[in-house]
Amino acid sequence: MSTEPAEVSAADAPHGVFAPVPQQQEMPLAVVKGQPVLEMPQDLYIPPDALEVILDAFEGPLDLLLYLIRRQNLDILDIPVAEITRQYMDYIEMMRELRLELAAEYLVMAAILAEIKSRLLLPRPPAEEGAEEDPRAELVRRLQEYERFKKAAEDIDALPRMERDTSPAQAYVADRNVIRLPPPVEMKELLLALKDVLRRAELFGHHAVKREALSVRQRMGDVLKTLGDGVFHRFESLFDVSEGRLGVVVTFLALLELAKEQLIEIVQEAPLAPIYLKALATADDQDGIQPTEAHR
Amino acid sequence: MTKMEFNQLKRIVEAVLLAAAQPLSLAQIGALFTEEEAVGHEELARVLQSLQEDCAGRGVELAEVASGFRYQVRLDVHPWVARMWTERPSRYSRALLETLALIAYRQPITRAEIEQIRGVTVSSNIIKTLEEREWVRVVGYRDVPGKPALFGTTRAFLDYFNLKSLDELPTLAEIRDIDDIEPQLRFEDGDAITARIDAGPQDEAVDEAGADAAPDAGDASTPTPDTDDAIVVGDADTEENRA
Amino acid sequence: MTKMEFNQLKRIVEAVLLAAAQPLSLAQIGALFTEEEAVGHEELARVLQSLQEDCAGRGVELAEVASGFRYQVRLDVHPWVARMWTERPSRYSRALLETLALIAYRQPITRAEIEQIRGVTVSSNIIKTLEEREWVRVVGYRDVPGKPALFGTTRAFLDYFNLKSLDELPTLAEIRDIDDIEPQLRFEDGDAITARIDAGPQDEAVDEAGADAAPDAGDASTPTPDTDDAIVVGDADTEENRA
Repeated sequence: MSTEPAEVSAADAPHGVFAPVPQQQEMPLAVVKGQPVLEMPQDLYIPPDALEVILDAFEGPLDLLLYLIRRQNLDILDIPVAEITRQYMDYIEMMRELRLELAAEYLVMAAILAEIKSRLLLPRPPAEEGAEEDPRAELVRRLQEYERFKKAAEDIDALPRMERDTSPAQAYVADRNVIRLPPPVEMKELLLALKDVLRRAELFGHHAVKREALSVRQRMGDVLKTLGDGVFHRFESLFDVSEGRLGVVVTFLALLELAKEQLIEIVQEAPLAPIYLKALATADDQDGIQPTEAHR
Repeated sequence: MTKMEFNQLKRIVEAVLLAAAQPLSLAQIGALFTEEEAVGHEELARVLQSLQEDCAGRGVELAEVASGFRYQVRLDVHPWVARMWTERPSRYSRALLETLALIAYRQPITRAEIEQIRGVTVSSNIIKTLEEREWVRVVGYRDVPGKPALFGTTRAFLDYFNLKSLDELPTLAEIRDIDDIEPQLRFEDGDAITARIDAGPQDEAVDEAGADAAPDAGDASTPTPDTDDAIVVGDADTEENRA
Repeated sequence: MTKMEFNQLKRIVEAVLLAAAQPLSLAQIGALFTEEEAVGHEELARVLQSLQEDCAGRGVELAEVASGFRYQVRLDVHPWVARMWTERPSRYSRALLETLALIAYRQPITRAEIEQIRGVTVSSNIIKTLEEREWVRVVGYRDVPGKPALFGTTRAFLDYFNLKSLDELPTLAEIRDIDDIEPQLRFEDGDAITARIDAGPQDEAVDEAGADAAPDAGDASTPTPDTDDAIVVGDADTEENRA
């Protein structure tokens, strides 16, 4: 599967004006005017545009130092400070000569290197041999610390990732409409709401202390619904004897309550004649015309 | 690359169709292969047929629609898929709950009577919502000018609250003694309620992730040993904000 | 609906995962079933495993990442899938990746701490890009003057890089102590060093020294992370600007 774009490898890259290709497989550091720069030029002459690229290629002084060390296969723990410092200074000097904008960090590092170098040069009393910390230790620690995260960044970059190495697999769904569920309500919320409103209305103190005959209220609603057709109903037809005595009483109380609240009309034309009931108002009643019924 | 094997071709076509955002025609699929890969349309058609057969008994199918082929969720499993897009229910307003409570306890009752007790207007939306939920209905009309509707609760209301009849509603005396200290039920405390509602299944997952995000296990050289003290804002907070 | 059959459950879970726009956790999948459907997490785990096995030899796989399970294109067939899109996936600058690595391995970490290790300023753009991609977020503030933000990675970061948890990040290289080597405090004669350096890497002596060096010394001399890609003039700039 030769699907990847052709890669420019060090082997087949043309190398003319620049330094010889080192043995280790080194990728081009930069491409200047179509020519791959395979190695940091050893001499002081660096084409200005190349240097700019080179400088861009470094993530700061630690990165440049690491490059200088690794390029020579040196152990990071045993840096020849004098030489590395000289090379580092060369780069800094070149950058300055070319008036490239040089991040302050590069100069700070130059100072650090100079300091380490001077400390190494100072003769140390033999008695303290081994006791004093290697002046390079702090720099080495920083270099290592930086290098491990430089490597970690490469490792992360190498992880298979979305977009570049894989994509989510999705199937078509006919209907993606959002379903909205009605909010849930707990009985307790309802009761607290009632408590609150009753407290506000100061109804507790007056007449709400007694136990309300709630089933009467329910029956009131039921009766009203039955009478909702607006016609007269026989009194007996509203009772369901199968409910027993209690049911009859509840219905009767509901009828009395409805009458008291002037929700129904109770009619008896003569003593002992059938009693009829009808709702005093119904939905199709707005024009005021009462439906007439035959059995009146 | 030389001539491609049938199975490899199948793997590619399956992946391509599942990664594509829209149906792909035979020509579009064919265009993904180079000349050397030599993928003919007849071969592609065979691959597609084979992929279709592979879907037998599965929750998705490879369908051919006007603009090409696409994998789609089978209709019979759609009800479960649709549950993914169920919106978490919001919360009823306190005005609605008060109105509902008054209808339950004072039925039959007119809107004007509810307003009188509550001391504020009852919006039409509240009544509409309660009627749509089929918890209240018009049970009659009061014989006063304007013939206002009388509202009562329904059987659905009783069913929802697990009541056999209105008898089983707590008495007003009991209500007076209800302990309303519980913060998540206090209506004043809107935030507490919201928090409880938000604690859906997705938040569980978020919490799990928080546990996963344990920093830097095994790396002794962390430069921040006192992180526990130094972190001001907790993990949960930020997760919440992101959600 | 009564207890669900294993195969039906598989069909549903496959469809749900293929319909979802993001990875789904076990809990999220489980939440799609009603109580009567009685779908336990153990059963779901078996279903997912079975679905994973069904992907053997196919062009997609059922992967588990930080926030759950998702079907995704297998790496080896992705090149064909990528041909569908004209836009090339974004590449990330070394600066961005190094910053990301520090946040991933050292979280929670402040920007100043990142700069200290990298030895250069971290541009605001990089942090902004990482936050916009939802790979990192502020997880708190360090209790020092200025209350600098502490950054951590998100589940989206793990998802994007196909990781289940931070544990799965590649291990960090060891730090070796300078005391481990023969103390060579005496500053070498400058000329001698120069001679050795001039000999270049082909020199045998240097090669020996190279054996002592870190195992990756061989390729460490390239300052770019993508060793297989040459830096084209101006590339670093654009990466940076894009970041």
